[in-house]
Amino acid sequence: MDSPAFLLAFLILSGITVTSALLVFVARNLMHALAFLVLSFLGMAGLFMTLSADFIAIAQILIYAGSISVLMVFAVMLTPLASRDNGNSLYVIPALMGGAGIAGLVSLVAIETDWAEHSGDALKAADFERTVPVIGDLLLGRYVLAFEVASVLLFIALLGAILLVQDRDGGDATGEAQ
Amino acid sequence: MIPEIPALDELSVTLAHYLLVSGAVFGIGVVIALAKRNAVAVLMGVELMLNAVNLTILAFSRFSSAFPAGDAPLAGHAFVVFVLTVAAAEAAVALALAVLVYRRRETVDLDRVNLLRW
Amino acid sequence: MSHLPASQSATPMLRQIAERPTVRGALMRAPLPVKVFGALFVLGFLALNAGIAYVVIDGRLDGQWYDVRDLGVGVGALTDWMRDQGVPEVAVYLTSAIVGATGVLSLVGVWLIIGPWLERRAIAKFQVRMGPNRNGPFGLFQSLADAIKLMQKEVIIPRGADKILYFIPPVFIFVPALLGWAVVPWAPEMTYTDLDVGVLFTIAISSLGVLAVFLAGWASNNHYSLLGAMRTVAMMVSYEIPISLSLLSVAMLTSSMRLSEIVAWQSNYNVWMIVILPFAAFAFLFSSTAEINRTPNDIGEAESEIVAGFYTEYSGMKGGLFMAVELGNAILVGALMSTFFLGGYTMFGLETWIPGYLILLTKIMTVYLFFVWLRATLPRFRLDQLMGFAWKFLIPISMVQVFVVAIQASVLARVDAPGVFVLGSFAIINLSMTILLVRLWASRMSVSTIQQATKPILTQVVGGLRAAEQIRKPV
Amino acid sequence: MPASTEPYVLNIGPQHPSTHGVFRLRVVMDGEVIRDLDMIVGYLHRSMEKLAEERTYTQNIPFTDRADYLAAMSSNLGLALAAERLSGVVPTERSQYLRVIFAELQRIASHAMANGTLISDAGAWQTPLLYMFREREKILDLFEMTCGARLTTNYMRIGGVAFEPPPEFWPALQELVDELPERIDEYFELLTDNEIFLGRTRNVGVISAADAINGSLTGPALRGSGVPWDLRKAEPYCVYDRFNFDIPVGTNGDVYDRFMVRMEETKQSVAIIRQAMEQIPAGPHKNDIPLALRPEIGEIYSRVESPRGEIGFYLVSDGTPAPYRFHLRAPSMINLSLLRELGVGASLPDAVVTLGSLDIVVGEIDR
Repeated sequence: MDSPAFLLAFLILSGITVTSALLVFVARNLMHALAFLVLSFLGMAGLFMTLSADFIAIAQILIYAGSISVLMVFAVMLTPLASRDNGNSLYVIPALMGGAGIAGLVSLVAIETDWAEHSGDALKAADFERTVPVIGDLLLGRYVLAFEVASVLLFIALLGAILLVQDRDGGDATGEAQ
Repeated sequence: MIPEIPALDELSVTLAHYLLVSGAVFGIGVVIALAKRNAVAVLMGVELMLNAVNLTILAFSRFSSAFPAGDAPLAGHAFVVFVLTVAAAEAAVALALAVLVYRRRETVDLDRVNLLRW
Repeated sequence: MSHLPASQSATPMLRQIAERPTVRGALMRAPLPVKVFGALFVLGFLALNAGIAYVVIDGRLDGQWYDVRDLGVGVGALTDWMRDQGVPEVAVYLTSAIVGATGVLSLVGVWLIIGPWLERRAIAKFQVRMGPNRNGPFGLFQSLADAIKLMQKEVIIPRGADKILYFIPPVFIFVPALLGWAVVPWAPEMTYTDLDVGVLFTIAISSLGVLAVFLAGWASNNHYSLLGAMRTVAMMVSYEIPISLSLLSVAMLTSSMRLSEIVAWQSNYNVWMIVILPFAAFAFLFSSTAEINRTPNDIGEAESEIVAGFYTEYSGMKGGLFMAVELGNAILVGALMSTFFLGGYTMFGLETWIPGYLILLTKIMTVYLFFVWLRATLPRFRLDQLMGFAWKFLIPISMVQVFVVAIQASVLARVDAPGVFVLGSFAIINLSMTILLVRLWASRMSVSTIQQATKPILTQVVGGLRAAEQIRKPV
Repeated sequence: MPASTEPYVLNIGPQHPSTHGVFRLRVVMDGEVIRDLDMIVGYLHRSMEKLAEERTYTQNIPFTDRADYLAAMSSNLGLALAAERLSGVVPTERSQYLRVIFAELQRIASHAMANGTLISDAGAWQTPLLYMFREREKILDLFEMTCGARLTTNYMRIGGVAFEPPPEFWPALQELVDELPERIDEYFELLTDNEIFLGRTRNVGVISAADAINGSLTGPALRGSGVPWDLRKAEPYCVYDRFNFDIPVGTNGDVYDRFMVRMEETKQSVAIIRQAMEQIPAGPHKNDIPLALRPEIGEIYSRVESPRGEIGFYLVSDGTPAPYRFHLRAPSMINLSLLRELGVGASLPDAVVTLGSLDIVVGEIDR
């Protein structure tokens, strides 16, 4: 845990994540923003890896970097060139203040709180060796209802997306509905 | 307020570090979601916020000894799976909406989509 | 004209071909000492191999660091030795990591030299020509020469291209091609990282390439590139589903997502997964050709339609990187195909005699040569045909298969010691189900009615429209 | 509300793998579908017809090599026949047979090229093309034996042919004729039942018989649509009326039919060559005609069946050794004129395959 390699990994990954998240905001071009967003997602997946959450990290790559970004690419492509800027609206100052406030608040809490009583390594050896069976048991055992509801939600979202972008005037509905 | 920086070999990554990263990403996500005009960019901000939340949950799940070991040890992971699912669903619907808005209004600029009904 | 006999060649080009130097001819003309030395060398090589084989079969080097069958044992011995010397744990960890990473990287690197040569020679044999034979022995240095040539080429940035995004894709597309090797088991204990979620990892890694392809097409500011990118993205997104479904079947049956356990399962029951899940294997192979842009699904870079597809504008080594990734992906798919469906590094007990990685390498080569064969033989599909095939054919049948396999997996979990009877019945059920569904689907989709091969009518009639109608009438 | 996609312009060619030369298509596309299509020719224009007015009839024969460079023999034959008809020269009996043999060999070579490139356009990675080149090479070797050139043969002369074939020609030709039918069967095996090839070519680029006639198509493009029109039968030149052969005719008019008609014509050509080899008489291969042939004042339109269709020569003589007017009716040019009707509304791969099936030679189009 405290090996320099781990520390280095944490520093690099968090640096990548935060910097590219910042660049998503700064970039003028929506496609550049998208590229940086993917980089941020990948850095986040690396951070998940450092938390011994390999299943979640890979799911993160699969869902965020693989699917949602492609979906966004398609959405960007379906809009014309003029709409591909990444400009800010009038609310940029309040938004910056709000964002800084939230980040500051979280940081304050994170730094000020004494996490010692909540940061034991009790679970480390026992449960993080093989996470997948444990997660599988949880999803199909204790949280099976939520699991089913989530699947229904996904299905409805899929149908809704298809129905939303479908041409009601008899055209074809290819392309955008993934 | 800021603790002094210890030497490299003494430094260990703790819950607070993860929470700091998470807070930073969440804040940036908030700024993007509030400040951007493009609907897709707003969605990017929302996804960043969700990512930050996932990181928080996983960090707590990793470090916390608040749960007794026998009782749902990886509940945080299961929770993140649900968050991922919802994020995927949300992205699909939101992007479909963005495309629809563009088709109807020829713009994805949220400032100019100011009619409740179009 | 010279008056040569008819059997000999009468034209300069044919004579040149007939008189070209051959290996056999060169051997025959060699002086006697060279021949003797060569014979002794070959005999010594054979004797050495026989000796090694004897030691291997004898079993006296099992688990020793010099066990010729397993590099993993050697690396393990090295790290143990380092620990004994009191080297810090970090250095030991880094050493083994670097050794593994070097192995993976050099595998891909060496392949990029051998692969193009192999493919070109094989295709040349298919196409009744010679293939590269000028640079080095048998033209082996041809790919090296190509690489040097590509590196010397000017890197052109098209006008109006997105300067930042134009440079990212050639590098970014290389990452999945290398990362995919991380989970492939080469022998027992010989995996770079034996992830618990290896199957998921391969799927996730393969989905990363989509974005690089898209960015390459978009940033080039070229309609050919964009068209190729859109085609490739549409195809990759569609074909990821059959891949996931077929791998899901494998994972359910073996009740593990760890690649080494999948191989161990196949070795344990002495059966290849392709026998039990023929349709999944087919779906995986076909979809993989779509994922990695190889014939018959190479519509993303269909050279007769859109020049080079998404990397039309990339010159020099940047274009070379895309081609290299294509090759690297081909053997990666070969490795995954062998691991999931062809028994991986095991070969019905042969792996106790010869190294597992050699077995895996042989299987990879077989799959790769199969790809080459396909490339040399088949025309290309059209985009709508491919998409239709994925959505209307592969995905529904794969889903049915997943349901059937779920039942079989639960049966397998309840049977005490599943033998040849249980697995054989699974294989028969799956095969018959596949055939049934394919036939049903073919008749429902009426795919075969529009595509009948008709021969032309032979006629002696000559004329215009009236004659045309007269000819067609009896048909 | 329709999905708002913007049409964009794609320049296919002049440097493009599937345009078979320097030919340019300016395509307006909407996604994968072609909305508009312009054919832009002229990149290979050499002012051949004007240059021909300064040269004698015999000196013009090399120009015809460069016109249809994949079927030089047929073009040579066309000009030689036209000049003979204009001037009244009668070629020798043996040369008539030699002309038939070489024209049919050229037809096989040209069809091999056409079908091979068509399959390459459909995406097969050149294997069928190179298979077909195997036989084409042998035919070109025969040409090289006889007249020293492989591509630009310059073989036909007014009143005969340029050279008598060397002694080793006849056994080599016999060998080729013997093995060709089984080679053709091999192609049939490789391609005709291939599901992908059928899917790519069946019902693609369909030309109805009426459209083909109205578009004044000739050659395999016309016969693929079901119209049995072959100049070798309709108005036999040389000695084609002495041979027994069939006209293959397609049923559907699609790319596949044009492909199959070419394949079948190859078989018929082999049959013709066989009969010509049996019937060929001895005798001189060439008449002695004056070097500067001066035809009487008059005009002639003479046509022969080239592999691509009717290649016609319109010659006007003003009594001087050079033609007053020299015009070449290029079959590729006229066959190509239908591409716009076929391409608009089709997808890009279909248009590429259709262009391949029309079998254009840009040297002939641009002249």
